[in-house]
Amino acid sequence: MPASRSTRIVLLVYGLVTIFFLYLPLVSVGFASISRSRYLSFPIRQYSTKWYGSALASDNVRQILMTSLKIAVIVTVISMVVAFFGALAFARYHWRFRTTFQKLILLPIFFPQTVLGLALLMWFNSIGVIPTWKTAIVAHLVWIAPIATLIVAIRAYGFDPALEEAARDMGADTWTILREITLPLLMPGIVSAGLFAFLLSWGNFPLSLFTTGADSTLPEWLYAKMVSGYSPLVPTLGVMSVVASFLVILAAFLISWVLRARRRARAARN
Amino acid sequence: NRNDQMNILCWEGYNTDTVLGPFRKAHPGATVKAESGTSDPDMINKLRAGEIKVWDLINVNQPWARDQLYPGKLIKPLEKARFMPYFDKMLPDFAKPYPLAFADDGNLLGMPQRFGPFSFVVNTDKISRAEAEDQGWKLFLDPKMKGRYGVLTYDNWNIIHMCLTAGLNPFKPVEGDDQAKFRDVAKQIFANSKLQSADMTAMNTALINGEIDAYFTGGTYTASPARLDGASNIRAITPNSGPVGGKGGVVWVELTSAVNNPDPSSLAEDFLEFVQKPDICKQVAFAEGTYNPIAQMGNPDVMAKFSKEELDAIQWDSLEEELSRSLDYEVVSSYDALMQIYTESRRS
Amino acid sequence: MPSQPILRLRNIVKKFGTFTALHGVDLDIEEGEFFTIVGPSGSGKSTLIRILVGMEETTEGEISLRGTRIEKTPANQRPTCMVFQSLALFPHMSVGQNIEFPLKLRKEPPSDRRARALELLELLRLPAEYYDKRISQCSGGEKQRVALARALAFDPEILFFDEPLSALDYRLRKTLERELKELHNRTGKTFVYITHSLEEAMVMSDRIAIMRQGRVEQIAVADEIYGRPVSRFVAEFMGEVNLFDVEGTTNERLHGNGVEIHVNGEARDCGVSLAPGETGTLMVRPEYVRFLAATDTCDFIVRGVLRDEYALGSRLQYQIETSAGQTVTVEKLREDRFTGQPGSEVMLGFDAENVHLIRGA
Amino acid sequence: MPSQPILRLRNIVKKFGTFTALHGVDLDIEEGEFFTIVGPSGSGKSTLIRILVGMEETTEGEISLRGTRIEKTPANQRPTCMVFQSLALFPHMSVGQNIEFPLKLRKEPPSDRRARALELLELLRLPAEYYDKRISQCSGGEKQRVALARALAFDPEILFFDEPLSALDYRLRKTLERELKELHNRTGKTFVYITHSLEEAMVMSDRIAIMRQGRVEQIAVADEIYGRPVSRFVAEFMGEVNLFDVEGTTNERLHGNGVEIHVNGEARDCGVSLAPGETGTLMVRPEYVRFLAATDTCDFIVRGVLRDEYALGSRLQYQIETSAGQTVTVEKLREDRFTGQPGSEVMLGFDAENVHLIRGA
Amino acid sequence: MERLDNRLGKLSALPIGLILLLAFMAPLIVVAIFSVMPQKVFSFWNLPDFSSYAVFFQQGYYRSLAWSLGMAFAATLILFLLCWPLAYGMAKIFQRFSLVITVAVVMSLFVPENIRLFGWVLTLMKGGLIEGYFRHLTGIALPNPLYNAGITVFGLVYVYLPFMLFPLAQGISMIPDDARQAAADLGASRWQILTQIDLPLAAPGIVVGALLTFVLSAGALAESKLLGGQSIIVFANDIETAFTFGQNWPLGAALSVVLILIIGVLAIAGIARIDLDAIMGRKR
Ligand SMILES: Nc1ncnc2c1ncn2[C@@H]1O[C@H](COP(=O)(O)OP(=O)(O)OP(=O)(O)O)[C@@H](O)[C@H]1O
Ligand SMILES: Nc1ncnc2c1ncn2[C@@H]1O[C@H](COP(=O)(O)OP(=O)(O)OP(=O)(O)O)[C@@H](O)[C@H]1O
Ligand SMILES: [Mg+2]
Ligand SMILES: [Mg+2]
Repeated sequence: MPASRSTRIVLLVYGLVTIFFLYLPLVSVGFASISRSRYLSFPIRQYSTKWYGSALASDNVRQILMTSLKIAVIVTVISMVVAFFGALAFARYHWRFRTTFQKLILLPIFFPQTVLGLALLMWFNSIGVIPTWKTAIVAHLVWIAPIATLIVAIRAYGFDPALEEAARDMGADTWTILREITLPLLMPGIVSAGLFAFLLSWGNFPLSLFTTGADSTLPEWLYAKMVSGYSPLVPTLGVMSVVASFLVILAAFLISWVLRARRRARAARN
Repeated sequence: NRNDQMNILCWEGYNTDTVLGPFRKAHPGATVKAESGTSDPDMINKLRAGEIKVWDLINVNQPWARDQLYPGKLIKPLEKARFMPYFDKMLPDFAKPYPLAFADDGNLLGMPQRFGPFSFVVNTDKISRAEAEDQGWKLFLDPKMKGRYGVLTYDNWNIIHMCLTAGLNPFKPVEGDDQAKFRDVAKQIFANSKLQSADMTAMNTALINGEIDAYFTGGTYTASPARLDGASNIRAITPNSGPVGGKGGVVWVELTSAVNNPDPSSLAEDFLEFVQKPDICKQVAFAEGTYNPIAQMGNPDVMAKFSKEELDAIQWDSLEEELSRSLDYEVVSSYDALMQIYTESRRS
Repeated sequence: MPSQPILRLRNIVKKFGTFTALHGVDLDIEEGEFFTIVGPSGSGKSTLIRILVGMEETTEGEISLRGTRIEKTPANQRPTCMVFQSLALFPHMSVGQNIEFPLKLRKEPPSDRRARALELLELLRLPAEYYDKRISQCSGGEKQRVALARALAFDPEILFFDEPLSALDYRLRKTLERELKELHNRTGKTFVYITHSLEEAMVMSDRIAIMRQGRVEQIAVADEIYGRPVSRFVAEFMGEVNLFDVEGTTNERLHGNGVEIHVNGEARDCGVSLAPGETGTLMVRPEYVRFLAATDTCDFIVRGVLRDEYALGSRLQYQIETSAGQTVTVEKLREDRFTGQPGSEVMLGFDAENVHLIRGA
Repeated sequence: MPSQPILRLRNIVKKFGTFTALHGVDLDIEEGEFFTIVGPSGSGKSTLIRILVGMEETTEGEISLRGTRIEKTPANQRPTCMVFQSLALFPHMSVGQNIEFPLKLRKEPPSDRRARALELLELLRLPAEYYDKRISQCSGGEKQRVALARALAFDPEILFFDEPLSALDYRLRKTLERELKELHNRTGKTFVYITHSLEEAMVMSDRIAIMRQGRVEQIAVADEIYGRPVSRFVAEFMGEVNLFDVEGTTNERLHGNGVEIHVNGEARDCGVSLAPGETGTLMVRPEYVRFLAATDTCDFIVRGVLRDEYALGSRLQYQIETSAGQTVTVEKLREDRFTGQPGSEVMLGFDAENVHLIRGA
Repeated sequence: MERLDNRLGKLSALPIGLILLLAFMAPLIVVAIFSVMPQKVFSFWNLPDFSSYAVFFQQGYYRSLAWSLGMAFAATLILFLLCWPLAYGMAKIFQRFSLVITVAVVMSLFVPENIRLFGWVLTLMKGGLIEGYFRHLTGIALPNPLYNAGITVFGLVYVYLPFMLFPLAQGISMIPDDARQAAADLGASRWQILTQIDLPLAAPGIVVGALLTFVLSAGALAESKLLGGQSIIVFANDIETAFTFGQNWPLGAALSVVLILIIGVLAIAGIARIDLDAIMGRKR
């Protein structure tokens, strides 16, 4: 039942409109970043790119970006692993405490994040852990891992246990089944969960506020700036984030493309 | 021992590259980190919840230091012998020395630096400075102002200012009928406001764009960036008269204090001295986002660092006059009761 | 055959909730045997072999592999492999990767794997280009062959097949039956096979088990099951059959309902006798029933009206309604086509040596 | 039959990427017909009927329903319905809900729906308790019947069946064939049927189309396809067959390879003749081949060695290897069992009236 | 199988279980205990009372709670309606283009939430991107859309769009094509396919998407602060105020507990009505 041409076109246009809607505020942010004045009034009459220069030159900015990146990357990796297994426990295996598990895992998501951050800080303090960016990873995980789990669980629900049975029947042990069958079949969900984990960690303010200790993340820094010391450096960093992410994604595509081409070449040789 | 590191929790100003850069250069072996807070209580909460082991210096408004940090044993007194001399070169109001930098037991709580009158802000193209100063807080109860002003929701400030608007002394207990007065004022101010926001940039933008003509709660701190940006029609106003001994304005002063860190860093006090240097003083006063007068402007070396535009931005011309019409920011005695009334009014 | 069966099942019971799919199955499967299971849809065939490969737990009962109990052994540690009725192909792998999967598990080098996969594709008459085809792009029969190839690649000691050729056309099925049979002969492995094609069962199997509602009804070689079924059910299940209710008379002969019985000589010798009053069922396959001329005589004679004629490929089937209202089926090859018109009266006959008596049915 | 076909297909081409699944199919399906499509696995049968119900777009070609073009009509607006090869049952609905689905769409009252569903369960020999069973709990054959029931519940003008009985046992299949055929007769609807069972095709169909690699090879009634195939492919596809290469001689008679030809009388009359030098294939079905005694004579005679005997239910098959190395198959009913031993020399014969000559093959 | 499932289930629940046990149990307990402490204390060493809960009931906090839940509900509903077609396109129709959409959405998320909302303020405000240029070109001033409940919901919709879009797309991609085809073949209209096949079979995605957007919107703060101009005080704002300017941790903790309980009850009751195992044919 192929979709008709008109459906396809309507949906395509709808998709483009959505993207436009997502980027419209970023256009304004872009204008703000190149405006001479910190109080925007459109149309803008005076432009300046000095904020880009100062952002690139700033030690603070570099340090903050590194901290954010470190936390986000580690949270992403751990979340993907944890969510993969968590989703199996959530949706795939029928085990004794499954329904309880399904509910418990939601609890951290219900928690107001600021409060969670504060309470976590008290907990770290009481067990003698001094908060740094590493404790922030734990804090982020508490909140992000359940979300990632839910996202992987969507896929885990839909997948046919007969495939695992078939693999087991052919002598695959549990690890091999997970690696060869379950993992590839859940991969789209895991990738999606990984993206979520990265972005939620990267953009998280309330948990980071209380758990990074003396290290600052980008959202903490930006938030403070917006509250008490706005300058066009704020939108400048916003624009630079988009550009940097574009470059990162581009690089990721190039790498995977090269790897795939190489693998294909190797396969062809055999 | 943490002498190779030092962490500052502060309002924006001490955490900029222009301040930290030179200090880091002077202490090459040390890791110096600074984080800008988003509100006084947020910073205090962090210490309360355990970050007392993290920070060495904290920079908050003086009543928070006096009434929350010090009684909570979250900061410790500074060594008077080392720091008292710096008061001598400050502006007259601070050189006395500034009484609120001291606890009731006489200990030195922290060093004052930035300060500023804080009442409200108008667009002088729409409401003249004279009219605003004469009307004072009553301006916001004028039916003509309905829908023409915004409320900058710095809640703790609003409570003070609403008391003043209601003709009450915020720093004395507010009870009985007075609470009802406060409630009426709070309700009316919220009800007639065009917008509410905790974002002063948005407030200034709305003012510049003509969306509003004034905003409730604001001062040199909020107006100066707009003024330096060329919008000299934006002006912080200190009322000519008011209910507390004829004064209607309020002035805030920040204190930078040593955190009661169980494992303190000796660099903390070095930094406190470091920011008294004229160069650095200027960088603190004119940070990236906000521009404020500083106590150290009593020193001609410091004064020399400021240009005419910069002085105009912080309304230097009328600063002394405004200070004389302002009350010192203190702790609001009936904060809890008023806060409840305030949030209720805001919610309805 | 060795004395110890490779698989011994004792009293296997399987319940799904309140529903009992297997009611205590006993079975011995011999080493190297080609063992076929047939039975109506829903009789528990798939459930039984899913239990044998370890994909389903038994509710009760014992399974031994060469004398060792294996009920608790997980599927991956049993030397068995199964072609699923639902195929269970891996959607994320190409045809080739699916087939190579068990070899990959065994860490065989890629070039060997590929060679083996191509060999199996050829064996199953799939073009070599299919190696890279996606599973979702294969037709029903193609998928079934990939599933078969994957199990063959695994090459375990005991292979289970759950209707492996059901989606294939007649010719291909014949070809693959031959290949499987040859593979069985060559390797000497044990094959357990579920099929709905009686022809397949008869041609390929050493022994056949017939299941009915979670029980095994009869286990025997093909000819016996076909010719000497233990019950009406088995008789009817194994292809077209004519059944007549009979009763023993005092002289240990038979009295039939709708069938005239003229057995010459000692009926007891040919087994066609019942104790007085005992009831039974007289069975004759349609191909043993002849159209008689009016003057012909025969051990058993049935009279009726010709109702229908069907062509079934090489054979023709005739349906005759007897005076007792029963329908009798007669089968002839095309060559021996009967020329009577539908509606005409006919006389049918068959001989004592071609009948089988099921007692007590 | 009415002059206008209910479905007319012209030059239907279907490409999947670079692969062409249908190479221009022309077909007319008449109103009320039972039309069967057979063909090897992967020949494009499923693709063809998926196109007809509107589930797949054509790459080229025209489809008309009673003269109206419908290529662009979406599936839900065509008066057709199909039983999927993959079944496509709704996993989130119970058996009953699946069957009632089309009725629910038509907003029939729940009690009517239920009654109809129970009726269909009975028709398909599923117990009434299955009404509430989950799809995932059904056996392969049970699922297939639910899919069939769902399509029957929809009751469209044209019903398409993609191997609807492939997972059922012989007896049930026979029963359901009869039910379907009766339903067809009673309702007068058009049925288009894909099957791999030649028996099914022959018994049920008005006409049969044979597909091969995306083309229709022959369309005709069952007897013609069986007895007078247009090509070697069709001949071989429709069951066991013996084929001999022949060539026309100068006297318009035949010269055979491995077969002695003694046609009496005018060969041209019975169609068994070829122009000089023309080649062809002589076809005879195994059931028309007789074992001859040494003194017998026949139109065509083949000599060889008996190699094998297989029992196929009611029939027996013999494989004879001729002197030319070809294998000839002979089929007999059990009754006519041939008593020769494997390895012995035998003489086979068949008559001119039972052969068919495929020209130019 | 059941035994194996039981063992594997426990094992795979272990990693996340450990994280939550080590780092979530404690905060949960801390907050629960604080919520029964007397007003304005900062340590546990006090006699418990329930004054904070009394304050919740006495002081009209239910109003902001109602607003929060109402707006979260509205945002969830709107998001579901907005995202369904796009998610459907991404899962079933676009092929390559869905990657473009994914990348585009993801890239926009690299900008922290506050800045994106700030961007909307710049776009919508008087003299902003839209009004500013419009007035510049036409001389006509437009009314200001900012600072009301509607724009707050708009902000929630904007910020939480990915939380609905991606789970929905995942869910929709799990719908077997042949089930949709069979339904169409049986005469189901588009609408009927949607309600009878798509919605139930995409249920895991819908449930997760709706859960995330609802829960996150109910606890959201920045939208009402930045876009809504605090014309609506949301419950998260009350909690924050209690902890900060109120310096009343027990009250904040009590409000949090109320929020957790109410969202928890709503969400879990909502989910409990949908038996995903049954829908996905997983019931044993
Ligand atoms: N989506 C697809 N992409 C590529 N090739 C396809 C696709 N679908 C089907 N084919 C190919 O088209 C051919 C015809 O497929 P179809 O399913 O019509 O076969 P069929 O005649 O029904 O076979 P079977 O009897 O095995 O079901 C097959 O060779 C198959 O591999
Ligand atoms: N998970 C289950 N829950 C409940 N009943 C089940 C389950 N699985 C199978 N059954 C029932 O058990 C019986 C046997 O099923 P099984 O699959 O073994 O049948 P089968 O003999 O293979 O049939 P077919 O020839 O149709 O494939 C069927 O009646 C089926 O409905
Ligand atoms: Mg089965
Ligand atoms: Mg097919």
